[in-house]
Amino acid sequence: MSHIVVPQKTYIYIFLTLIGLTALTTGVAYVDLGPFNTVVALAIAFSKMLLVILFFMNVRNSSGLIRIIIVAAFFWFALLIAFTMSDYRTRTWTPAPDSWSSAPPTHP
Amino acid sequence: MQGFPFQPEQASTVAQSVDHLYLFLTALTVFFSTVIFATIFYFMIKYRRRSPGERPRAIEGSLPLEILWTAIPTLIVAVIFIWSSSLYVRNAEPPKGAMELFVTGKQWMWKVQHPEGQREINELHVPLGRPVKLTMTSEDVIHDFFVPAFRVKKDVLPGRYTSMWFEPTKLGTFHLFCAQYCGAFHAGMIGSVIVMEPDEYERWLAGSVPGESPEAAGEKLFLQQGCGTCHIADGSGPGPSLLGVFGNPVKLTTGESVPADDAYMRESILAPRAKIVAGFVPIMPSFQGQLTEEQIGNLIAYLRVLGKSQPPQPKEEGKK
Amino acid sequence: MSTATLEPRVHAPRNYLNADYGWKSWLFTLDHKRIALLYLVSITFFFIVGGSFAVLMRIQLVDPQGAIVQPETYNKLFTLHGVVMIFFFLIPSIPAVLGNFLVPLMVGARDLAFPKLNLLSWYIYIVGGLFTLYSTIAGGVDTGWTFYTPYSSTYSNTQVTAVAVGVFITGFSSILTGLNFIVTIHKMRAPGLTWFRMPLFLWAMYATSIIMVLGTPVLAITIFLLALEHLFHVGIFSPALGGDPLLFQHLFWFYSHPAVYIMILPAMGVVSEIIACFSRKRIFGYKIVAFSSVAIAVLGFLVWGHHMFVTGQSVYAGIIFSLLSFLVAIPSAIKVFNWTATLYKGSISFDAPMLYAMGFIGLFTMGGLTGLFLASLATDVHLNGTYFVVAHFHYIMVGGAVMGYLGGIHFWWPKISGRKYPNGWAALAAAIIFIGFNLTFFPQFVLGYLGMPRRYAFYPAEFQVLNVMSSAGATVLGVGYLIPLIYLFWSMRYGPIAEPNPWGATGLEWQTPSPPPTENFSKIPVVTEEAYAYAEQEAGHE
Amino acid sequence: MSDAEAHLPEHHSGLAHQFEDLEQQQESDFLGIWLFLVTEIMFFGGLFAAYAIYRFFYFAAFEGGSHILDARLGAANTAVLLGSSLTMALSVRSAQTGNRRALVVFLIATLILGGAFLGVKAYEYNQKFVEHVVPGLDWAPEGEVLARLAPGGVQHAELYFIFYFAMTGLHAIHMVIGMGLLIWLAIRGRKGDFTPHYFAPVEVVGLYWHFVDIVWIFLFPLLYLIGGRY
Repeated sequence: MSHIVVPQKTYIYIFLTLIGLTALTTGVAYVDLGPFNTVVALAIAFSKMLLVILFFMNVRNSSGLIRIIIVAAFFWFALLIAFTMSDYRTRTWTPAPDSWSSAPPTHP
Repeated sequence: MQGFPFQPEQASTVAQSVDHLYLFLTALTVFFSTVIFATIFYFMIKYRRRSPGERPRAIEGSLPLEILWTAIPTLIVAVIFIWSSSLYVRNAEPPKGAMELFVTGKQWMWKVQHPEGQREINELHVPLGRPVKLTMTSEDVIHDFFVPAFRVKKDVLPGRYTSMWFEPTKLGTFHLFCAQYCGAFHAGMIGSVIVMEPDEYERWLAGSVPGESPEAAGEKLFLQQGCGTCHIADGSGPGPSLLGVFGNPVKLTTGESVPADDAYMRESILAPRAKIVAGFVPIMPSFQGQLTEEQIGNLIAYLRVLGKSQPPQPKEEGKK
Repeated sequence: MSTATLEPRVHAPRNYLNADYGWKSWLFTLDHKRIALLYLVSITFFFIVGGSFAVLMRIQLVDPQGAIVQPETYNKLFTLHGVVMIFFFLIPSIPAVLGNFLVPLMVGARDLAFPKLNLLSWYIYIVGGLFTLYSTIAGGVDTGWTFYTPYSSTYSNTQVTAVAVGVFITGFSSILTGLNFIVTIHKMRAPGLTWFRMPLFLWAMYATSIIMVLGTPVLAITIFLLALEHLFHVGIFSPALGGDPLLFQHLFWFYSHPAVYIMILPAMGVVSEIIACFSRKRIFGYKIVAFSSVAIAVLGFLVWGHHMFVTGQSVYAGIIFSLLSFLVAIPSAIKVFNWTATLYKGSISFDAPMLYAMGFIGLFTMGGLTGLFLASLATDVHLNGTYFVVAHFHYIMVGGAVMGYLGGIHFWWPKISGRKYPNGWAALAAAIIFIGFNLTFFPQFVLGYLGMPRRYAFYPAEFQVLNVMSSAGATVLGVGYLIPLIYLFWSMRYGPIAEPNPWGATGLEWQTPSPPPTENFSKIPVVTEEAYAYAEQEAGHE
Repeated sequence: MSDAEAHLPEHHSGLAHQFEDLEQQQESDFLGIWLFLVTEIMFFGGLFAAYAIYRFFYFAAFEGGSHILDARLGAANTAVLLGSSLTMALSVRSAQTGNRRALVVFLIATLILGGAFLGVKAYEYNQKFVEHVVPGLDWAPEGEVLARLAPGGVQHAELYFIFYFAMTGLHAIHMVIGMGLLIWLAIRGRKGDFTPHYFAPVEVVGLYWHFVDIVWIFLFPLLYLIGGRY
């Protein structure tokens, strides 16, 4: 929370940047970059998120505590993904067969 | 088991090594509990309140002590971790030449198929002193194949193969439990593992009604399902020849190599387009829903036989 | 706790209990102390419900054939025992009752930061509880409290949705409580109360709240996906569409393993308070004990895979999770050593709360050390899914968390009720619970090692001796739990009036009358000394 | 809060009894809403984690499913939602500067943009029923739709659509809750409840609204733009 009044102009510039990034991410989707399509899309989404957090949510002018909390939240989310993936990336995986599951079983 | 046992029977090659670790951990537990309880009792008696106005001198703490009692547990758990993980990794890999059985879990029974074609339900006959590898899957929910006397356990999952192995070292009948809750009669999903002398096992195999061997059933299926129309043995068909494939690495269109094991074969039957062999086009239809678990097992058994023959020599550059 | 038992005493000073009367003054109260009492009544109710399921289970297992009920019913009993005890008793026990009552008093504030949210969280808890009770009446649920797919989503014909909704809703109650505590501890500490002057109970509540806030939402979304799968028959975790049942287990344990620390960390906080008070010593290595709470909260998030060593999880992931599970044992060990060292050269008295705290240390030490068997891959392969696991987590969650909870209730009861209970009875109850507990659960370690799987409604006859021992112990334990219920209830009316600080303890909560006035402090206190400054106390303080 | 802010009288209308002063109250409110957003991150995080794992396994199927969606509609909706974030930020600013009229106008603008977003979403949901790609309720893709889904496996594409509906559905529920809060703010704002000294509710709802926007910022590429559309 801050009582610094941000000029209206700033908000409008940020908004225009965000719209530009949306157009960019949509446009890039029509160019074949192989696996980098995903990377670029996520990078753009990440920078859009940063803009919203820093300017619209005004974290730029917030206390260190708030910043730590935000970083911690994303860190925990990363832990969830990383440790779950650590199993999946190193596991022998066989896609599901369908032979047994076409109909729910009847209970005796 | 008679009397009042404190230890389950040791009936497999890994049982003793697991028990050694277990005993070490028990000793550790007893030692630390005793030390801590004794210290607490000693302090409580020695420093009991003698007058209501007593104000003991403040003690802030002691860094050397804190370091000491951080370091000691760290060292101890490091030892346990290394001991236990190496044991686990050693126990995870089945020895070469293990006898292979196929196990299917189903609410609430265990179905076992022997390589010679014998089937049994809730019973598993195995010869003494020979490593046995189980390849397992479930037809419905998650089960767990647990033989306490062998100290082995593994979940049996629907839609996936898991495997485990053991080598019995003791004759007799041992409990087989389902150790993952699977519904109403979970407690009834138990059976026995019967360890016999090898020659007695042979007699049992001969005496029991032999079904078709999985390889023979698989060969029949291979013809019935028309697999051979495309997978022509000399490699001239639209699908790769399957001679000499099983057990060897396969090169894919993506450039990577994967081992042609049970999992790969199963995937190639059910989801043929997931991993295409280099030089071929994805035209094979999926057999998902058309084959039972048992039939898939039989087909793979036949593919294993084919894998032992010589692959055809490549005729042209494109096809490897 | 009905208002009828708390009639105003003649000349009784105004306090939070006699400030207002009538059911409305309780159901619409914003006072954290009254909300704590609402929780006390409701979790006691759920404890009795969950306890009766346990009694039925132990009776069933006296006979290898199953003594009283069909396997289907037994499966519902252990499921509901788990769901009720974990989500409706253990998780809210210390945080929602003692935490609610004490956090504002200990930080020297008039209330929590968000009193309305606090009341809301109690109502959310009650709504979640009603869904669960409804499911019990409507036929029960038989999936096990772990709700493993695809059994829960596809194969179970029981009230999975109702219980899933109940657990989902209750999760938000715990989230809001955690959020309230974090904000209160950050922003509302009295002047002079720096972080390192805070009582260790506050540190424990802070660490617990972090887990509640970060972990519970993941459980909520997992349960949500499970309910979707169950309701619409779509396969999210079932293999029919290529889903992976183990993914459910990953997401489930991401919360449910740290949830164990939601139960045990607050108990550790309580025990720190009690040991300091009854040995009149500052906790040995205060800062290390404080940091170890936070370390447990953080490391506790990284060990969930040890529930999945035999599921077909990758071997490498198993090894990583095993290593991290061993690491989380270290801060727990440090705590036990520091509590023991606190007794050194103290002035130790044997009042009832101290006996509960000592019982906690004993049982927690056993529970913690047997955890090493399960963190270790090779032995876990044998012990996973057996009674060894059941015994281990009961040593932690009943031997640890419930002992800590009862110790805390006995320690702060004079503050909460303004009355004293008979110390002799309380000491007797502590001894009975300790003995009964060990009789019930120690045989289960042996059972598990011998290979008896958990969740069996009937079992091979060779396991009978140990099962009968366990059931016999359970009757002792049951009696042990009933005694405090009786004398605490009795003391509310007939107990001697308690002074503001009957134990001669330090801490802001003891500087205000017993029971405290609605606004807690007539004047916001200023803290000038470290926590547990027993040495500086004037002799003959009490 | 800047030091320049003067100390306010003890019994200000917006001060709750448990706080010592407005500054403490505002800091608490602010910390509270951020912690709430942390729980929201973990709530959506569990969903994103499950999505990530299945997308990793069934990339082709997810790509096929993604191509059924109209990326232009998704992009347009992203712009609408970003616009609503702008008006939300401006309404907080109006509250800060004490411009009551602008506050209400911007709140209503946010509300309208939010409504427009949900309208487009409803149209898209309807399209899914027309194309029979609603898992659990109406799953029978045929013709061209089927042809697009087939290469990755129709079953795995169903998994994609389950995630599409779960993720956008939860997002939409958050939008609806946010719009309810906006209406409440607009009514209070019209009555003049907010002053430059006390506008924490506007700020708190604003943060929530921006968070919902951020979720969509990720949902758009993750659902609409998988693997590219070349």
